[in-house]
Amino acid sequence: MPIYEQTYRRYEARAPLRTVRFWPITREALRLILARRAFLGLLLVAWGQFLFRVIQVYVVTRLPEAGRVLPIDGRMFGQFLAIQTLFTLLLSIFGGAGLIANDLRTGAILVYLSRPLTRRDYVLGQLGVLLALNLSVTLVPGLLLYLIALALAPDQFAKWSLAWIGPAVVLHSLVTSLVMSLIALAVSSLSRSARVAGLGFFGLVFGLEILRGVLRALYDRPESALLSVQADLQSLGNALFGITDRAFQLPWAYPALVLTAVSLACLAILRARVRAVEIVR
Amino acid sequence: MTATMEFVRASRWYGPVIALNDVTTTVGPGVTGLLGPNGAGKSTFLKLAAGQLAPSQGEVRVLGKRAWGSPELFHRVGVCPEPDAFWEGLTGLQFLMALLRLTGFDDAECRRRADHALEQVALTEARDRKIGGYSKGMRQRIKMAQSLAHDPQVLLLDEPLSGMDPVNRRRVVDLVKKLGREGRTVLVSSHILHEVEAMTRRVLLIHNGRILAEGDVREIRDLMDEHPHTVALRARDPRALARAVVGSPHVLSLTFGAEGEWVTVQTARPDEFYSSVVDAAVEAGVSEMYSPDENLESVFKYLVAR
Amino acid sequence: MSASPAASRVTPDSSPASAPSTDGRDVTRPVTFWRAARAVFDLSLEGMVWSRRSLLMVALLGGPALLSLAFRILLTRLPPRVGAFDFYGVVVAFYYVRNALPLAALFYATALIADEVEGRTITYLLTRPIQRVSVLAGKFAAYLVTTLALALPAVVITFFLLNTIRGWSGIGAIVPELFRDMGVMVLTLVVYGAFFTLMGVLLRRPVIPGLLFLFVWELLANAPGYLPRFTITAYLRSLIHHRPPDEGLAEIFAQVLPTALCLEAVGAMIVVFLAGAAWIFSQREYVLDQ
Amino acid sequence: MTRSRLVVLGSTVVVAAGAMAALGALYLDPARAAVGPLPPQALSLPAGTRYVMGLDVKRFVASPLYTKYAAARTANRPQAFAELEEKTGLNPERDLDQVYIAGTQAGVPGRGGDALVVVTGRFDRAKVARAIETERKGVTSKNVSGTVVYLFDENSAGKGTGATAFLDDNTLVMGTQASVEQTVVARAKGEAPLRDNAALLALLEGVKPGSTFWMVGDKTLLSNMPKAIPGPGGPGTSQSIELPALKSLTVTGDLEPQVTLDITGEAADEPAAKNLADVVRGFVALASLQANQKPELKQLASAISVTTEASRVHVAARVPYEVIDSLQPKRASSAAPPNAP
Repeated sequence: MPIYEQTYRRYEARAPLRTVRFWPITREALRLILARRAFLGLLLVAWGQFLFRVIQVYVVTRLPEAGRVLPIDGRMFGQFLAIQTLFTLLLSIFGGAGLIANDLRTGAILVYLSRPLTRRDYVLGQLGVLLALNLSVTLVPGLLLYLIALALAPDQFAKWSLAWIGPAVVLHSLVTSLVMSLIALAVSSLSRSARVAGLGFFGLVFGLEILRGVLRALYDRPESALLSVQADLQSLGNALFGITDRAFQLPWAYPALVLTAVSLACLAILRARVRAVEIVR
Repeated sequence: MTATMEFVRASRWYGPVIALNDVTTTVGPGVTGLLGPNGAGKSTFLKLAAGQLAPSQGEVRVLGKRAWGSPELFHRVGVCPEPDAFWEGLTGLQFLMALLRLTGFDDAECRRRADHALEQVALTEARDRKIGGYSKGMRQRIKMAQSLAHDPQVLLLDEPLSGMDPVNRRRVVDLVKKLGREGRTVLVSSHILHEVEAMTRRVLLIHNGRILAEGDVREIRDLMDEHPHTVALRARDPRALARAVVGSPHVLSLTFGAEGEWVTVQTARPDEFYSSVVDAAVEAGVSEMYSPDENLESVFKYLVAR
Repeated sequence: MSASPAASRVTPDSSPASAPSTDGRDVTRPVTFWRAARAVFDLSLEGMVWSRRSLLMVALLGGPALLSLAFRILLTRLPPRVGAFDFYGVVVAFYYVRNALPLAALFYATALIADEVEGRTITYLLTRPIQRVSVLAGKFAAYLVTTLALALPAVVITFFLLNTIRGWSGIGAIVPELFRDMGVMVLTLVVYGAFFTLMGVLLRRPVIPGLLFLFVWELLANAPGYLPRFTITAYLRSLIHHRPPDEGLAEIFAQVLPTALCLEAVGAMIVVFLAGAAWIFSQREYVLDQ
Repeated sequence: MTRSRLVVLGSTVVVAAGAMAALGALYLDPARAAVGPLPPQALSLPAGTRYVMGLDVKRFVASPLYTKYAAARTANRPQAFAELEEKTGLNPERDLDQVYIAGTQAGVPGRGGDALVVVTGRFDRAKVARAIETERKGVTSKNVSGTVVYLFDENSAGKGTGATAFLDDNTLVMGTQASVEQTVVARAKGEAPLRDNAALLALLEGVKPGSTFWMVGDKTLLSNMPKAIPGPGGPGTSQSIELPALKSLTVTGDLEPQVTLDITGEAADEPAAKNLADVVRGFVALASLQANQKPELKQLASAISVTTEASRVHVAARVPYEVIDSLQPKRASSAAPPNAP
């Protein structure tokens, strides 16, 4: 949120400098975002599926034959996180589109970089905001669901054979949140308007998804799934949670490679774009 | 003086905050300074005059027409807004030409007026450079240029000198005074008193949404007799000067300056004091004499402090 | 600090000494609608077509042309599952009319006024002797020219790349389809442009509501009964003749509305949305936060 | 001229050039003189024509369907064509372009139906004429408006059971004597009686260009189709579903890269169209219900989509060759479909 919209509080640079210097940026931005009612509404909707899944686990524990219709096993968590990915998309637009764009437009980035902060601290601070938002709709509900499942259906879940679910939820949530946050932040640094950044980010992620749909209709080759970030994340999720789906047959190494490349590209963009002065030719 | 602008019991509030509180005043031809600290209501006053805001109560008329909802007024009104905001991709000339076209001129006339306006603000050499690359002073002057390029009869300038270097500041002050002399109505808003003082003596003092005082600064100053005037004198022998004036009944108090050359006297009746001090001044070798609080600063501080 | 009270000579009580010459302009009325709209159009086109944000739109709207080039080149090595003409149908109906053009409209049209307000350059436009409706008209025209300049060439190139694979004979018969598709694309950009212009003027943050409208509300177009008539895409989809047969969910309840009804509905929507946007814009005060 | 205007100008030039090229293709295209897929010569067909079918031989021969199934099935295909070529100099796979069948009454010619076949391609007229005269007994010829018409089994009243004639070097017409002669006369006078049949022309315009096979017809095409079909209980049960009368039918199809079929039926009105659409959807659902015995049926069913547009019912089928392979009775399929474009 640009500096001029914040109420002014003196920044007391206490000595010696703490190692984690970016935290004030993240905390302030989160405080401002959480103050917006529309955001809380979006968060509530994002947690809707969590409630549905809790009810699903409860129903299946009471009526085992319902398990045939809505099976509650490792794959449920995979499907849960796949749907939550759509909410990370909306949250990244809502919370993240203007993070860097507004600072570039209003020149507030000068204020940050005239503090004892490096550009890395600034990027980490802004990334922290998006990570917090995205993890709040993937990792937190995911782990909570796992714990509730353990509590409600210990016989079903408290087994070594299903012990992998916890780590899988953590890993998949982290990857999804990190990738979505990095892309949103990189696009935000490419523009000076939050709206353009938001739509640019959506256009990029959704545009690639449409392209994948067209290519699959055209050539029906599994490689077309690599093109879309959402599809890569879904492929990883399927591999992690053992979901078999005709649309995503590639070994998980390929999507992982693509996502790593995308993340590195975003970091490169951030390194190039986050600077105090913009040269106008 | 026919009023170019009339505020009749005009008020404006934003939710619970009252920005302008029941203001009735008129502004006529010549340069008028609109003064007040930040948040006093200057911008609201200007925006009401520029038809950008509708009054919540009362009426605002410019050139005889309601300011809000009368776009035709802008044939004869020029506005220099405060924000430092431009279409950064345009050059200075393109910026002026585009806005002149919006005022209804054809291209040849636009070009002539744009060149003339650039000349007035001394930006002719930089006309083909992008505004994104202009300095702060140049941006302020191109903004000034767009407000007077269509030869308006009324000019509303919001903080025209902010961020300008002394050379450009001098140039704009002279330009405003010239516009005032040409009979145009120029309303200059600023929270920097000496800026306005350099352009005009006629001011409108605004504070907390109300008009504290309006008219010539000296007239306002003289209305406040009970407030002692200060007179500063610089003499070769300040002690001799002090001995000569301390007996005068008009002197309330007397202090010596740090470097020893200056003597500052507090007096209730400045005019009588001036005449009585002439002889003593010659003997003590007075080289300089002025009244520091005759200017706006002190008038303003005094009115605002009340 | 020496204060030289340079009193400014206040002209005596008379009308302004030299009322500036009005050089032929009628100063009692705003500039005519068309002239003002044209001036706003010229000004807006500058920043809209040649800008960094247009690069994204060039990729989004120009994409299918590259895809059809690849389709044609890889034809032998990578046999497609869909015929060339069917693929052209997918590009027009699914890619453009259902997804890319509405997204382009959301991208540009919500920004028509919001850009000026956010960049605080709106004051320059609102302190000109022009009616606010001509500001909106000029900007809407600039939006249309920009998006059409990016989309139409791409669909023409896609059409020829795909449909001349077996040579130029027989292409004459499907030429009317090309002109019909271009007409539907223009209508798509106008009606969605009008809708998002209204949203851009109505809401401070139109992006998320716009996306929810496009990708949640518009799914009603595949619902049975009268529901599709509450969407925009149902009308536009029905105007395209050679729709691809299998549209996923639409396959079961696919409803094709009669052409006359579609044209009337789209026309009415354009008028209502633009009139609403113009009315709101002319009533709104822009208090730029200092 | 700023860069923005250059971009807009560039786009306008591209679109204008595209439009010019399209309009050029539209008006200069030889097929343009025709109506939809019908060549100009076929316009000499009688005005009373009620249905027309067409087959693009070139595309049909090049299609995977032909090369895989038709070729594999008729073991003696090459030998039969060699014989024909040796006698008439005509190799169907190489020389024929289009085959059209038109008539006033569907069904087998002679038994209530009549048909007129128009074949376009490259013929060695002399060799074909000699083959007609020498191969069949009872072939006589007569001159009608300067064109030689060959009659088969001409009886005493001068009526033959069939006739054939060359309308021009590339067009051969066969059928009942009356319709052949009527076509030859119209052709000689340069008339186009088919243009008077507005209903049929409208249907022809609706045929998707470049289709491998197509068929248009009004009620007569469907006259001997069953009026009602057995209810879901099976043919034995009394209950049957009344088929709404169809005003016209248009079928177009392609054979590559998959079997594509588009059938559009014009019902009397919108409710009738919806009713028919539901009947067809019922059949498709029926097929997919029996899918557990035959999974290929499920794929076939999912490849069919039914939509309605006002009073028209549109059935579209996209059947990949894998599905057709799996529907074949289990035996080693001899040749994999080549990857022909």
